[in-house]
Amino acid sequence: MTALRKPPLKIVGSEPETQADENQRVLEAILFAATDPVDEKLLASRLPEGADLKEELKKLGDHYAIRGVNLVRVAGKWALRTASDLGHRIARDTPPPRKLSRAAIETLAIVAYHQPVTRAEVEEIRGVTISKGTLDVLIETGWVRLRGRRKAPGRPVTYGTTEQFLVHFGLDQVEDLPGLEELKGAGFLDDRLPAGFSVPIPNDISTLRDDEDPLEEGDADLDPDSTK
Amino acid sequence: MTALRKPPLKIVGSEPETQADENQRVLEAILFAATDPVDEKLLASRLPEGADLKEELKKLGDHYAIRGVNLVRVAGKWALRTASDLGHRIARDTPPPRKLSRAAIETLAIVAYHQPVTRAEVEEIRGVTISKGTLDVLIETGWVRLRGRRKAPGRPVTYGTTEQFLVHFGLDQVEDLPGLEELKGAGFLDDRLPAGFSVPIPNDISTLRDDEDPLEEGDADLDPDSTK
Amino acid sequence: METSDFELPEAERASHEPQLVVDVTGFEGPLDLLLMLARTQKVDLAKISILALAEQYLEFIRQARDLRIEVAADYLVMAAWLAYLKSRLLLPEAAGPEEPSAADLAADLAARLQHLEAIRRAGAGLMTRDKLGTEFFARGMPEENDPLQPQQFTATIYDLLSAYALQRQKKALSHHTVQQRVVWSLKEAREALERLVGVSQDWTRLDSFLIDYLVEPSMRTTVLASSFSASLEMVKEGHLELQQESPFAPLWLKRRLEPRPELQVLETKQ
Repeated sequence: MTALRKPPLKIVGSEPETQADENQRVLEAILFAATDPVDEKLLASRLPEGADLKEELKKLGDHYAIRGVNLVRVAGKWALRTASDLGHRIARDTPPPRKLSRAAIETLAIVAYHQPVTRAEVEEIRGVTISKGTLDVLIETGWVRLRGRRKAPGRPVTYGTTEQFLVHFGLDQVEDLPGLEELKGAGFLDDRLPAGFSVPIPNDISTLRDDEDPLEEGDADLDPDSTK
Repeated sequence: MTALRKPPLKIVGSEPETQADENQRVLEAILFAATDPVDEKLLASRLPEGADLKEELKKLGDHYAIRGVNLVRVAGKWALRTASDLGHRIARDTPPPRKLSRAAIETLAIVAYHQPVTRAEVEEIRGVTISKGTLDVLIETGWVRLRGRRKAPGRPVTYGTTEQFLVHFGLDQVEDLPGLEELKGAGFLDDRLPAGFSVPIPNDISTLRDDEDPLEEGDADLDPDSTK
Repeated sequence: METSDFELPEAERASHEPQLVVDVTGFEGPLDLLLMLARTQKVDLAKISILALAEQYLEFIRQARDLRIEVAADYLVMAAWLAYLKSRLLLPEAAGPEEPSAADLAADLAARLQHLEAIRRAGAGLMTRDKLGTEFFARGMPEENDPLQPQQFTATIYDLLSAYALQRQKKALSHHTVQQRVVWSLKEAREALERLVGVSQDWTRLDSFLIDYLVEPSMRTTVLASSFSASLEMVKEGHLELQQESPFAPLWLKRRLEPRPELQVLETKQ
């Protein structure tokens, strides 16, 4: 049917007879796709020589001023943003933040203290197996990340905590997690513990340890978030 | 909470006397703010009761059809995307996407056009055994997923495509796959149809077919996504 | 770009050379090689001469072997099959109702080649589509009012610390090993006991009943524990009598011929 066009995206709307002005189209496409506000130098470089960027931006601003998306200037650069009066109309009906399941919080705690740690090691420490879903949820929270792969048979993935973890739990650094004595002092641990019981000093530095290999290409996809 | 990061936005453009239609503004703001395609249920929930969503979307589509950003239908949902004729003018600083091997492209095509399909069926069509890596790569891209198990000796896993597959290739539904008519016309799509299926089209709906069983616990481990 | 990937560069390069191709490794299996050879006939695949194709293929394999190139087994299997097909195509068809005719076999092969070709075209069509992130783009900048924002999670540092302390403590104070052990389930033990007790009318030591199961030393504990529990259960139900002379002395078992309903009543009353 639309043999000329490359395999078409299903564009909705009547087949237009003419397109809008090319410079306007280019500018809005760039501003739409940009991940950050765009400076005028870059915008100018995408327009034909001699184009009046200021004039084009003003025209684009006028076009969008009445719409649900506006052209704005941020820090001397340009961006398209949703109109600020619509924020409440469009935002997600934020469901109350979800509480983590007990299994998830227990696993998170072990990852925090024992990182870098593999799934099998978490299970060893917990004394129970953990489901794949538990680690998935923790990665979804943004608090746990895949660090690397352990140099061991099966090359299991190692997990550690993220900066977001520190932010959420109000820690300056992961080493600030209380140690054995502090946990005892705060009443989290009692005195019946066997000799030799220890609590590791956590460490979340990004540098891989000697027994870790970097993640492989494609490992990023282990992260359920990255596949979006 | 966002007190810090919200400098007043300097909206550019002449002070408009009136705003565009409110429903249009809301719809475009939602579609703009959402990075992934939005389903009609969510869109409808943001419009006043009694609003004609189809009509509003058509109107929005008309508005955008001539612009550098278009309203498109992907995976049965709605999204704003830059006009594809402008791709080369936008060029974001993203690394070029990983190129698929010929084996992977062929396997992807077979999965897409023949889904749900087992590995043995892919091999039969290609006339060669496929390495485990080939399906892994496709699952890693997020385009192929494990659907279920075929009710047949050995209960082989069936594969199909994902919503991400549709989103990536800008397809509204698998029935829109290019060249589908040719395959259908040549009778290549109905050779493996179980009795009772008269419509030889690929099918990526999540509901299992009559000849499929659900995946079992532990099948997730077949998936390289699983964090062993 | 993907098209060139699809267009079989190796095969094309090869087909320009007078000395037929030798690089068998450039092909994705015999069907791929056949398809490349079929293209040299320059006709619609539907009208291809399977006989000519079989000859081309066999010639290709012969040359590869002359050059002492190792030809993978599946190529040889295809060669053998094509040699067979060729002979049948050349000979007058003997009327054998059980076997598909040579013409049918040839038609099947032609159909497979067409199918592969169609899938390749479809795959190439797919890859030349406009794609997200190359020809068209989604919104790049995250918006705080994204209606599809991911779920937020919550947990307190107190939750975290108590969860950690609790499970470490629990583990330290128990002698639980996670290591997978072979366990003799109660059900298995009971079935074995029922079977074995049925054989003997006399008092027998529990461990001698189980001797057959004790071959694996690591199983010893679990077999004993499960059998003991199962025997208690069976005593309770009145199928078995159990005796022990002193603590740690061997346990003696004997089948009870009549069930003891009165004991069951007593037990359930408790």
